Amino acid sequence: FPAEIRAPQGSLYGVSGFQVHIGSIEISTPGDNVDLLVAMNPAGLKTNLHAVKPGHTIIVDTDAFTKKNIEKAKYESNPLQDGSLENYRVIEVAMTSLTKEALKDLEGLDNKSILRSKNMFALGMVYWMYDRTTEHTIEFLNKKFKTNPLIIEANTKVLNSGYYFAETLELIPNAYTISPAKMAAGTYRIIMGNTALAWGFLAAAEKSGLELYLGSYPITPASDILHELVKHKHFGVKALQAEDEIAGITSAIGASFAGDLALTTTSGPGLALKGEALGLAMMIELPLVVVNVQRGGPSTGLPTKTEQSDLLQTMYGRNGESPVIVIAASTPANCFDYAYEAARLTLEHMTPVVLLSDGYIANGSAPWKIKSVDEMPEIKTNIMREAKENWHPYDRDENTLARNWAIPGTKGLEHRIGGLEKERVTGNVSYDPDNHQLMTTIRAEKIKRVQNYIPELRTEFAEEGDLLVVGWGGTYGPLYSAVKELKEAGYTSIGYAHFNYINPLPKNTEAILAKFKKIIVCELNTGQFAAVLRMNFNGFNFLQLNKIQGLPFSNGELVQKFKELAH
Amino acid sequence: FPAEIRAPQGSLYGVSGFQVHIGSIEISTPGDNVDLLVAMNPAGLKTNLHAVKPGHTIIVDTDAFTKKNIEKAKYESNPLQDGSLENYRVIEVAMTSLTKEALKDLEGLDNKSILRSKNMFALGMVYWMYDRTTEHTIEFLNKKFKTNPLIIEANTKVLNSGYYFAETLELIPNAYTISPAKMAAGTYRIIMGNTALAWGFLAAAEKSGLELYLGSYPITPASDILHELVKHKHFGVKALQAEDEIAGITSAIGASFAGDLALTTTSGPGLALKGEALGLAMMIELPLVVVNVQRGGPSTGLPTKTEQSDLLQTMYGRNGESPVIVIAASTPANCFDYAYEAARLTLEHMTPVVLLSDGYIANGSAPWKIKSVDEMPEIKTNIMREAKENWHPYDRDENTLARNWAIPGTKGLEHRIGGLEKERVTGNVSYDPDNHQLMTTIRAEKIKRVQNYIPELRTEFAEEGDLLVVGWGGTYGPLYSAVKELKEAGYTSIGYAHFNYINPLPKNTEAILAKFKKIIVCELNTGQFAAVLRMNFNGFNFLQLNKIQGLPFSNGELVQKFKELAH
Amino acid sequence: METTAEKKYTFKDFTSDQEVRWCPGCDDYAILRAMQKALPEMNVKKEDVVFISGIGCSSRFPYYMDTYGMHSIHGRAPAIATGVKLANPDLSVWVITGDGDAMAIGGNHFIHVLRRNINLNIILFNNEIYGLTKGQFSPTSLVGQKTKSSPNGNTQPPFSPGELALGAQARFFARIGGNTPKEMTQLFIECEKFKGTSLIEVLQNCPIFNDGCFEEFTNKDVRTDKQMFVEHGKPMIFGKDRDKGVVLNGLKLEVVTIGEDGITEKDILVHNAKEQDPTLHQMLVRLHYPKVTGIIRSFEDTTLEERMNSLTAEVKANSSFRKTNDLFFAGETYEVN
Amino acid sequence: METTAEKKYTFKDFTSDQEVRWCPGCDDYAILRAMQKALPEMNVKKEDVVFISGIGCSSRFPYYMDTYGMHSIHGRAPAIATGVKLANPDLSVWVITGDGDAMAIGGNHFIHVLRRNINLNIILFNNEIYGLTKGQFSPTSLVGQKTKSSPNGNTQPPFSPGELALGAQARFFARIGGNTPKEMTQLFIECEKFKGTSLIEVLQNCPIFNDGCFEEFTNKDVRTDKQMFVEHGKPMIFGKDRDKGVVLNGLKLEVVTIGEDGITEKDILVHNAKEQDPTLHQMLVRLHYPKVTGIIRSFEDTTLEERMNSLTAEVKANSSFRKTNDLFFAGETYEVN
Ligand SMILES: Cc1ncc(C[n+]2csc(CCOP(=O)(O)OP(=O)(O)O)c2C)c(N)n1
Ligand SMILES: Cc1ncc(C[n+]2csc(CCOP(=O)(O)OP(=O)(O)O)c2C)c(N)n1
Ligand code: SF4
Ligand code: SF4
Ligand SMILES: [Mg+2]
Ligand SMILES: [Mg+2]
Repeated sequence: FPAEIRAPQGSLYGVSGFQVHIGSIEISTPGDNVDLLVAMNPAGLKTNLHAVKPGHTIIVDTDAFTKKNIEKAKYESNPLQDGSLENYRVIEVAMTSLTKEALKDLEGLDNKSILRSKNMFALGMVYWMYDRTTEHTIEFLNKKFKTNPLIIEANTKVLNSGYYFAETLELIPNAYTISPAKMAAGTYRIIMGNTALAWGFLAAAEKSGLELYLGSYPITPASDILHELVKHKHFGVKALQAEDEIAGITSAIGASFAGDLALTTTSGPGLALKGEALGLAMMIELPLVVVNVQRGGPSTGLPTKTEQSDLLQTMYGRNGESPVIVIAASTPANCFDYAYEAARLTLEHMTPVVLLSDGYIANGSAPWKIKSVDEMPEIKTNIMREAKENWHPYDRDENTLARNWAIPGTKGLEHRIGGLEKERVTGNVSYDPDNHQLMTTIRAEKIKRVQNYIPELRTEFAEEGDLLVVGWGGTYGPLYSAVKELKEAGYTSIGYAHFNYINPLPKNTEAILAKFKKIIVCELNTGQFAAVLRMNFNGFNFLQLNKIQGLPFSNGELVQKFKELAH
Repeated sequence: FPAEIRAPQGSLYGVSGFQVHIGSIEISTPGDNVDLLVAMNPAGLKTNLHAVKPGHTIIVDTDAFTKKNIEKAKYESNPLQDGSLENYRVIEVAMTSLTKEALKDLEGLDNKSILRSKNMFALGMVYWMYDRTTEHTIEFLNKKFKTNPLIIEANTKVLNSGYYFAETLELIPNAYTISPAKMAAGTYRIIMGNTALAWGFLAAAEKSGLELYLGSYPITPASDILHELVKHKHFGVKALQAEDEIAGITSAIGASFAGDLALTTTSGPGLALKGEALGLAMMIELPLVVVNVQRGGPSTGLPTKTEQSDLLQTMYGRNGESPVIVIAASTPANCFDYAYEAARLTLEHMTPVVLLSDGYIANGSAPWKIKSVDEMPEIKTNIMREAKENWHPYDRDENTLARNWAIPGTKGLEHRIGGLEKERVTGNVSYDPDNHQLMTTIRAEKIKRVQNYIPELRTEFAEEGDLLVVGWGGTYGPLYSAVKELKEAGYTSIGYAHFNYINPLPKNTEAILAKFKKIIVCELNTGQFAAVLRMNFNGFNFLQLNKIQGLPFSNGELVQKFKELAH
Repeated sequence: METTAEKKYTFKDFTSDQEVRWCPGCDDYAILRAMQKALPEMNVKKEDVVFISGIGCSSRFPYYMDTYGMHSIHGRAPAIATGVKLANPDLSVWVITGDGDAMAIGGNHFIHVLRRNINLNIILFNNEIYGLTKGQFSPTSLVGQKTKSSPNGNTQPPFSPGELALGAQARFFARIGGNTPKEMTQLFIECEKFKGTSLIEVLQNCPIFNDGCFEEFTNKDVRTDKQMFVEHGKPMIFGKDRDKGVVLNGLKLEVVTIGEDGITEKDILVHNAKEQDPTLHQMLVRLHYPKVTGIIRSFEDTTLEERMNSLTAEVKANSSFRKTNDLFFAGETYEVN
Repeated sequence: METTAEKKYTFKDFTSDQEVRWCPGCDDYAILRAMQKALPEMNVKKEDVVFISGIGCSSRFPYYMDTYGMHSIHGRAPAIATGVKLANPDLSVWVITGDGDAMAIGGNHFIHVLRRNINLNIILFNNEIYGLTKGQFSPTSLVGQKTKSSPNGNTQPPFSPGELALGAQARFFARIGGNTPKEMTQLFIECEKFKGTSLIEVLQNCPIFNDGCFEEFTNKDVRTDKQMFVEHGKPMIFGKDRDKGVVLNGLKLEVVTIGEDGITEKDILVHNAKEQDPTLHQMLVRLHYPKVTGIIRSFEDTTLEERMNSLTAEVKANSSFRKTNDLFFAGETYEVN
């Protein structure tokens, strides 16, 4: 289960009201900082807040935050409204009323025990969020209250209500991760992956001088990106909550045609629906960023769990030969950088970019060294500002092969584009066999040349040696820590290469792979990135470490596996 | 261009009215049998029909098939209605009126020259169907009639009208192919690929004792399967022309849940839209056949052209780990066999099957050795006929791992299924990490075990040797002929392996690959099957021969390439 | 398969072993119970009942019914149910859907199932919000409504489910409050009786994300004064004292008080749910005061499966093809030896 | 970008260099020409005009217009056009679609664009058939219609585009015959003038696959007797001799003859296209004799982009954030050194 849950023994530390010993879980990081606090009232919040690190989750019973209680706790203003908790993930629940409602059909319960049982509601929520079953607690209740069946029934009912409540609302635990590397000096803030991702696009829009357009249909765990961007109308963000995923992406294609920095956000099942339209964007060679925050699949799968099983869908989930640029963020904080990078690449190369994230980093929070837009790399768009002699819509930049971007409203550049194969240069419809072959080649070459505009692959901990640990996307945290731990334990010939660029792969990939005796590809799926490597590089033996449980890698399983392979 | 077009010189042989020498194309197979006949009237049909082999195309001017003309030509009844042309592909066009309409704004044209120019309409259609431009003919007209600009304009206009008419209606040339191998004795008929495919499902429904349900949305070049199946209500076929591709597949999923043999048919862009639903079918483990008649992509691409570029979409175009069975037909005639096979596999293994065809074999016709349903293999469904003690919806057959099929209407087997991850055996919703891992493994293993129920891969012409030619799907005809030709020319160490089973691959695949020094994978895309082989088999060097021009391989390019590699 | 039930059932027979997981206080509980009570009153066998849902809080409904069921994918339930019904017309097929499931992503299937008039029943849980995804506005949310995805207020004017349905040729439309289970149970029974696609819009309160959205006319205290429960052939009278009525003035519906300025019960419009022309039904759907509940339209028409089956019967009668062999060997064949 | 055209255009300015490829005799030619003639009469600059189409014969339209255009994918044009318009509200955005493109695969986007009331124009080419794919029935094909995919007759009752549109909250709906180019040109100009989503259904003959489908009331000889071209504020009079008129009888529209049994022009209904209540408009859409053409509904309402822009302006006014840095460094930050 999530890295931050340790030690099956102990008590639910620091969570007000949970002194009942239920021998189940302790939600805390080493050093006993509380990862999750349940505040049953303002007083409880005040006394325990110190123990909760920023970025962590606080569940509050909103019913208890009355004016009276707030004053009793000596708060100047309501902490739920004055923004003083903005660095925490606050989950507001009317716990008292929900508990009463849950017990309304139970006769003979006095108010006091009803109110007491509301702790069980909180506990139920926590159990669901951290993948624990309610069994043990129910057993425990049966023992503890065996003389009082009514109390047992009440507590059990409320415990389950809390559990189901969390499930129904698809509440997601949030993992707080500090990058294990030492932090550079600078100004930091705590940020969640989805927020950082949204902000990256805000920055890219400002830098490129374009307006940001989002066409999106809500879906867990991507919805928070929409929720974040609708808050920023002050930056001129246009967000359309569309009727479905197809309208999300197609409206973004329209916005791109008309000159906006266009974005659509979704998760796995939504990406499946966007495939046809993504093919169109690729065919008409317009800039477009598609964000896929991966969740447990297949089908509806495990909506609240994390997984990396959409990689091959992202690469190939469209008809015909339709390559697009694929990149992946690897930490909550660098969701900012890769969102920005996705925007830069799509605008400069005039082809869609799919940015992969996952439930774990999207809902995780971490310290972010704040980046000012001034420090961000330039973004050169391919916009045609005015008409020129024999211009054509499919004239290309000789280096990137990007076609030019002629925007409606520009006099003299009127032109038509569409999904039928187009004639090189003119962009007119063409059924000519050789032209089709040529255009197919050009579209592929365009992607390949992106290699010249992205950083090379780096290895950490060892330049060459016995074992290369390969990861991609959201598994960076656990993989890095594991290899680091081993290095410190004296395993000096284990290197680590993490991929953020998937299509195209960095130029020097093969060279790096060749420097190690063994290669193990670690991913939260059944081996999709390993498959991509096999397609691209001949003669390597790619070992695999795969996990498909809706959970991130645990340090233990990684360290053990790497040790085995290191000799 | 299509195999059946030869010799750039000559005259439009046998096509009534085309004695104008336009030095362009001759639509005939060696032996001067006409592949395409344009019959401007009943007489023209009668005199030239002998030269046209069954299975070929006849374009008729319906305006000229008046009672009077029909009698003049000494036909008892109207050949367009009495079924005497049922073995040909007849394209009915009101050519006279279309020509008049095209010329209505042209002043000073006498009726005679209007009528004469109607040949140009036919010629225009033929040009589009066979990928020829109208340029040369227009030049020729300019020369020939230089004294008479009005005639030039008229003929040019009509020529283009015919050309555009064929384009607008997405007319598709039909390739008549006789399997180069010698034909076994028996009763034959000429059949088109799409018809054979439709009939294969009719046979499977009869054999399995199920009713056939088709949910489909029209799309070139798959529509003819729908057109064929709606003709067979006498076999109880239920066909719903749905509102879109998603409703096509989802209504089929509903029909499957309720116990029909369920089918949905489409082409590339439609498959992209079906991805999410296909994932559901795979998750709830119901039988379902999805037919994808591939066309030129990406996006709308080249709707009337052939291509094999949907292979990776078929394998991976869904969210999450969602493997399905993938098979491919390779000739117009064996579309029957693989349709039947798709039905057999989905019913016996309780997981969706995608059957790949392509525009070339779908619209091609060939002699089919008629199969009686009695000769077809048994189909054992997994239907639960009645309730039994502690039965569960996810109880599995220990050999195939297929779950049982409990159909609404069966007393005592009421149960719920859905797209969320399900608990092994019970099928209840489960968020348990280990269960997710287990179910993912089971769903993959289920597909793998299909290897035990499909034929092994065969090699033709050589068991081992210098070069193995690898093909899959619709390229069988050209590849077979090329290797055969080389064998007869003394190249005895070239073997040929053609794949009809793509996922899973036949058990003995690796063993066969290992028997040859060189392997060349030939496909009408940029190397998708080669990629699949690389993912699966380590340490081979897969050479590629790819073509992406919307056209099948030509004998010439194949023979040359194989010769080069054979030393 | 004859459809007369062999034995009477109780609501327990339709209650599955799964614990119900909606939030405490959600109207969905009442709807579930109403359905479990309605089914025993219908002339259907338990094994013939099928519930198909999409995705959403409401769409978890099938898990709690001990019948055949599918919790499918978002928005597709009407299409899946169409396949179920065409495969086996003897089944009693129910679509469970939400305002987002039916009218956002599922909008196309929703209008097409109504157009085709296949004999199945659709229960639309309209809470004017996306519940499961934690509170974004839906296609029925009001302009100005503040939600997770519209912090400054929703800018998209809503659909009216009834207007959309009638515009899509719906033959049966009913509306009911989520807090009037008795009437709801009755309506469920009626819509099973109706031959054709029947749609019931349930005004469902979501206490968590859109609490009180229908309060104004569903609240116990005002209900009888603010709602008019219409019945075919009955005058359109409502109010605590049954003294309010609706009359036609030109092309507008007007509320009058019986007994005041000479108005008697005879002046009150009599509801005709069964006529083909939907003009009156559309006016009733649009009426704000009183809010109209009950069966607003119920026009019996040929169903899709009837049309398809009669064609099939006709074709079978006129065709000599019985087995596929009859087809395969018919017409032009030739021998190779 | 001010939208007053600098110079007058002629239809040639809107004619592209691509040869028109529809079948000889197709109504699409007339529609194309009507559009090319209408645009110069509008107050728009050529470079501000955008045509977005889906897939179908009709959807090839943009290739023939010398403006910005996109021949997109099947059914998605309304959604794409929505993005274009939101990105740049100064553009004159036109959706070109067919009965299948708009109401089969594109049904969901079609109803949602109408609901949102974004200011763009939709030309629906209704030929009651799938033309491009060689003649399958469409959602507007009649029951019993024999097509490639319904050899024994179509079993699916059709949509009425007007009824579906009004049910989806359409503010503007007009209908016109494909063979009356003058009126069509005029309507195109009107629908560009209208602020909001305007929908024009063109009854388009497909001589190849559905020849004469509208003959009954579009045929030159009977047209004036079978069609009623309505105009806001004008009495509903039609007929060769302008002696037929429409009156209201209860909730039904009736045809009367002026001069017969005491009927005078004063008795004839006067068309009110601009009222919010769509009751009359829906009745007109449904009328079979006479078939109503012209602008049936044109109710001016706030557009989506107006709502969005005013919110944005309001937020901007009340926010201290100008640059992203203002956001990034705001609130709780801390130093690491
Ligand atoms: C393809 C897809 N897109 C989006 C989602 C996310 N999603 C699940 S339910 C839902 C909307 C639920 O709203 P509604 O239909 O009104 O049901 P309610 O929860 O209110 O009962 C959304 C957007 C999904 N599961 N699948
Ligand atoms: C995703 C997808 N599905 C199906 C098709 C095939 N298709 C193209 S146009 C069309 C229908 C055209 O009918 P309509 O919209 O009425 O236009 P018309 O040709 O009659 O003008 C269909 C089914 C396609 N191109 N793309
Ligand atoms: S979120 Fe709303 S609709 Fe969903 S279960 Fe909770 S109360 Fe009911
Ligand atoms: S098929 Fe019909 S609609 Fe299409 S271009 Fe030809 S005549 Fe026009
Ligand atoms: Mg809802
Ligand atoms: Mg049409």
